[in-house]
Amino acid sequence: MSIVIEQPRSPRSRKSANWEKYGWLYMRASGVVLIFLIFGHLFTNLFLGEGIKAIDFAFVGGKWSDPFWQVWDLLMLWLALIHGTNGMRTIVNDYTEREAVRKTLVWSLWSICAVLIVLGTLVVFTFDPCPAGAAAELLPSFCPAK
Amino acid sequence: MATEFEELGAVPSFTVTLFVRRFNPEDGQEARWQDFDVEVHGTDRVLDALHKIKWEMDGSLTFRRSCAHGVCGSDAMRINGRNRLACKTLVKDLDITQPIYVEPIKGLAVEKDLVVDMNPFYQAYRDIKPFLIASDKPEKERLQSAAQHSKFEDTTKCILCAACTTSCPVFWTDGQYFGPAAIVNAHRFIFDSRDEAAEVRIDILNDKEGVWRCRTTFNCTEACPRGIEVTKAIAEVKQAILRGKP
Amino acid sequence: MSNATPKVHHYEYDVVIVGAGGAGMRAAIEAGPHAKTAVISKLFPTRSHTGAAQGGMAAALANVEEDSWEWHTFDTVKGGDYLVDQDAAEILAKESVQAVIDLENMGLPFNRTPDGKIDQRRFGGHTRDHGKAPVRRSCYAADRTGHMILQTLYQNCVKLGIEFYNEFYVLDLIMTKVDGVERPSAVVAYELATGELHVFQGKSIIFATGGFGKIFKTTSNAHTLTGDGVGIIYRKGLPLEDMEFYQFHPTGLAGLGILLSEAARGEGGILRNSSGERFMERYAPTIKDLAPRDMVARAMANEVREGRGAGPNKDYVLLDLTHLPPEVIDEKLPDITEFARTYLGVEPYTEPVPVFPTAHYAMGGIPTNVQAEVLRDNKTVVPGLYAAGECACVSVHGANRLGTNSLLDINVFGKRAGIAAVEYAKTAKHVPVPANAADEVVSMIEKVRNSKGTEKVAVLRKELQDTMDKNAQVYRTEESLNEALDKIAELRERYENISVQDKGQRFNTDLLEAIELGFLLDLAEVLAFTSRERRESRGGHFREDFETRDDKKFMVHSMAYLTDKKPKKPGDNIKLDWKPVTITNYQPMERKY
Amino acid sequence: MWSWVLHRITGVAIFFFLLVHVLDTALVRLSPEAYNAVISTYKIPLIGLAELGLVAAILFHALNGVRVILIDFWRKGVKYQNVMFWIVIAIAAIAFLGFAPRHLSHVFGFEI
Ligand SMILES: Cc1cc2nc3c(=O)[nH]c(=O)nc-3n(C[C@H](O)[C@H](O)[C@H](O)COP(=O)(O)OP(=O)(O)OC[C@H]3O[C@@H](n4cnc5c(N)ncnc54)[C@H](O)[C@@H]3O)c2cc1C
Ligand code: HEM
Ligand code: SF4
Ligand code: F3S
Ligand code: FES
Repeated sequence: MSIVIEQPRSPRSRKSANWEKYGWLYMRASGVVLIFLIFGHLFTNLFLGEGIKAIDFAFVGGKWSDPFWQVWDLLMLWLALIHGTNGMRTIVNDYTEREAVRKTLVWSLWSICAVLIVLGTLVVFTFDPCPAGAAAELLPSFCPAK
Repeated sequence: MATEFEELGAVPSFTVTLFVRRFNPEDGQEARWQDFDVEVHGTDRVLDALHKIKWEMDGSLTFRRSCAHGVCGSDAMRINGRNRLACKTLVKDLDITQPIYVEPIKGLAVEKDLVVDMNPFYQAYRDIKPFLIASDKPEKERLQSAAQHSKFEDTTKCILCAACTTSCPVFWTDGQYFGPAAIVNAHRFIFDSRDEAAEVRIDILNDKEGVWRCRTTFNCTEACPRGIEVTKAIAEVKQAILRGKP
Repeated sequence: MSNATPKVHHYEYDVVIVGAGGAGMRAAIEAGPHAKTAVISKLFPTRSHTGAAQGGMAAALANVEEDSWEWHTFDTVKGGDYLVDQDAAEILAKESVQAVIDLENMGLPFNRTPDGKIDQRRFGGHTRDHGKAPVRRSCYAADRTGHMILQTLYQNCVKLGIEFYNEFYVLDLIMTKVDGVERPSAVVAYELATGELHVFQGKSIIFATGGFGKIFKTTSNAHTLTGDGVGIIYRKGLPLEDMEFYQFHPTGLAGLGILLSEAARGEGGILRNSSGERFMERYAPTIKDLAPRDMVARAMANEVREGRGAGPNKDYVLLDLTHLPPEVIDEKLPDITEFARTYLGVEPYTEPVPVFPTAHYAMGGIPTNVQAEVLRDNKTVVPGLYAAGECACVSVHGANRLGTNSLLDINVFGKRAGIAAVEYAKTAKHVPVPANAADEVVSMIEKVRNSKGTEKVAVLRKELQDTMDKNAQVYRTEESLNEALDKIAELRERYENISVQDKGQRFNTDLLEAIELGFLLDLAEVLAFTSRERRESRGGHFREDFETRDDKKFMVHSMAYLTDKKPKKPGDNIKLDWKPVTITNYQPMERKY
Repeated sequence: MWSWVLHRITGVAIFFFLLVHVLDTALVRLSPEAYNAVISTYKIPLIGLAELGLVAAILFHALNGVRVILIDFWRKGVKYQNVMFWIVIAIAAIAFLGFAPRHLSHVFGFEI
């Protein structure tokens, strides 16, 4: 066997090249925004008032009747899911050896991400804090059923 | 005064146990640890201890080495779990009450004992076009200010020992990542004011296996026996890619 | 397994270069674009020992002060104690400027002057106007000039797509008789990874295998500098020139040999013995610690010899920097501080550093003319065979090399060798290679591998190095050299009876160390022999029994040939001849600084 | 390296929590009963403790994320990376200590 130095050549794979840069940037940009969103979220839900104990349908309904919190949670949903999924994709890329496995896992990740984003978005937008026929004591205080 | 000068260098000898990771492709056995008790002098380095083993106990112990003082980059190995040059690591500076573990650098195929296949590593280096690309044909030297020179001087110190790349947890995962050493050498040219092909190298490193795989774990910086600020160089290359120029 | 004949591969190239250090790669850069070129190296190119050079590379660029190539020539001739071939020295000095510019244009990051040109600094022996004052002639890249040269040359080889065969050990040169003349036809290399053999046929063959410091115990040279190339040439019956001239650098780290640059004393470092005495005051009352390399080295050795050495074994002296402000040490001597701290655990701010002369550089080697063509006797060249770098003797260094002239040598004569090799390959035909070309190497290897002998390589090598340090170092006498020759003869006999533990094919460094030892023994023997026959003192060669230079008898180069004669007395197997020195402008004078 | 290992582990943990969290929250669309039923099963000490872990993970991940961003974009970030790591740990610990008692008081129903 002879070890022959090959002519300098272009890198191993040129596919999806610039994607990585934008992914990298997105992780940072979304990270910064998420700090405010997540800590704001945690603060109001877990720290203020009764904390975790207070969380129930009424609590959520109360929050989402306010467009401010709707936008907040929606933004958080999108940013965090894409951030998390992209992070998971990196990890999958690192640790999978077989190309088929890698492809499957990455594809599943993005599918789950998409489903959850659609689901979450629908929930936030089509959410009715005072569903008809629900037991009144479960509803937020401003509902007419009360 | 006399006694003071006579005492100098009077470092006692002592005995240590070395556990060396052995592998011989020809004997059909799996890789295994083998221990040796070695008497070393106070100023002996791990390389000296390995030589003692090779020369006095087991001639088949195989490792690379040449210069013996940290300039040729032959003998990067994992000593007590850290990548170092055997010729720059004094035995007495390790915890000698415990056995010393010596094994090949990680992430490259082991050929025999402490010798690994360096070709993928060299290939990544060659892939980033590690040479000056300039179109002008000056008759004398090209001019360069001290300030321009200082931008890349740190990364000219690289001896291609692979201590950095083989300490990088991202490289360990699949060996496809270009690795810090290649990026360091790209940095050396990207930031050289005489070079005209920064964009080409930037483009190469903007690859899926390029700089973006670096997770700033700093293992490379800690491992570099030349004290190169590897992670900093990588960060500068990332910024250059974002800007599209050095 | 061990009896199977190794696989043999054949290749055909125009130019075959043995060695990928500075000289080999500089030649490759000239040859590669114009001829089918292979570079064969026992080390990956950037592991070569050129990378260890710190100080700089001389060239009369006159970037910082007035300078000229004539002055540089004069310094080189005088530094070499007039044994320099002056036509060669002129070429070295004249082509130095272009050599540096070449490197800069290839990308070497030299340190710069405020106006952006290549900066230059002072170095021992380099003066303005024939010795009037020190001159700033050394071009440098911090304290890693050699490293940058080696890296830059390799980078350009990558750029040019030069073919390398790395970790291939060349062990034999094949000479074929054509029209009554022995011509080189191929080299035979052993591949470390597989144990297979490779025959490289070439029209031109360049040897650039570096030095052989490992014949000594204390040396600044790498473990791999075992003089294989020089040994191969010598075994072919070709002469070796000026082998008695070996440079010992005064300040090697004691016991290790790792070099501490001359700058240490330049900045005011003082050498002391066990009682703390500044002993150089006795040897050189006026310039003291800044006397020339050979003088200082001898003084240090004498202190130790007379029992005034420091340390538990009284075998070194001390380099005292403690009176210097730490800032000066940090700024001017960073490498020294790092080496002392790392390797001896000595803190130079507060403790003196143990030092002892270290075997550093071979002035002698394979004789060549200024086209880098190898000589078969005092005049005739071997067509198609070239040598450059430390393994060659042009002779530009004479009896003592000036600091920074070797990095220059490898670039100037490496380039010349490359150009000459291509020119030759353009017109010449391949010399036929005999079918059994690899046989010699096969038997050499199999003999060692299959030997059931009782001698150990490491033991023999150590005994060799000990005797060389004791008998052929800075002080030599008829008696000590005879002792060395006797010992080497004994070791040669025992070498016939060595065996190795590793019998395998893959990465068998055990086997190769045994073979390298064979070359070391040969070279040590020539060195001791020619040292004995040169009954004078000149440059790096100091005979206590002949303390002065003898221009009447010894203003000549030694030329040593290995013969087939069965020696009755040690050294009998070597035929010695003398070759006149080429003098152009500078008549020999006493060497005074 | 350990900062990265932790960052990665916490990232994964948060990701999986987020998956579950989106799903359970989506139950509000189904009916208040369903949502409350699921949420109330969360109100046991074990989950309470897990939530504590989650908050710790988010704290570390977020703060270390800031550290990573500073290393990437701030000139001196590389130099101070190690110091910043300990600052991250310190801030995370303080914030956690501020949060934990209050949360535990909610979970176990005691007053502080
Ligand atoms: C510590 C130190 C400091 C120095 N500082 C300076 C300085 O400041 N200025 C200066 O001018 N000079 C200096 N020198 C001297 C100078 O560095 C060397 O003389 C010069 O670099 C030699 O270069 P080379 O190309 O001839 O050999 P090397 O660089 O030693 O290369 C030899 C090559 O030959 C190959 N080789 C050897 N044997 C075989 C074989 N059997 N088969 C295949 N390949 C083989 C090796 O792999 C290697 O590639 C210094 C030397 C030392 C040791
Ligand atoms: C609170 C604010 C957050 C910040 C500031 C933040 C910041 C970051 C940053 C900068 C990275 C990139 C690390 C690198 O490239 O080395 C990252 C990676 C990651 N983040 Fe976040 N993040 C936050 C929230 C989240 C959330 C909510 C999730 C889960 C859904 C998450 C999951 C991940 C994952 C899985 C990774 C990949 C880790 C890796 O590759 O090692 N992060 N985060
Ligand atoms: S950057 Fe440092 S650790 Fe990495 S190869 Fe170069 S010298 Fe070795
Ligand atoms: S170890 Fe690896 S992850 Fe980046 S900082 Fe160094 S290259
Ligand atoms: S042997 Fe050269 S770096 Fe260790």
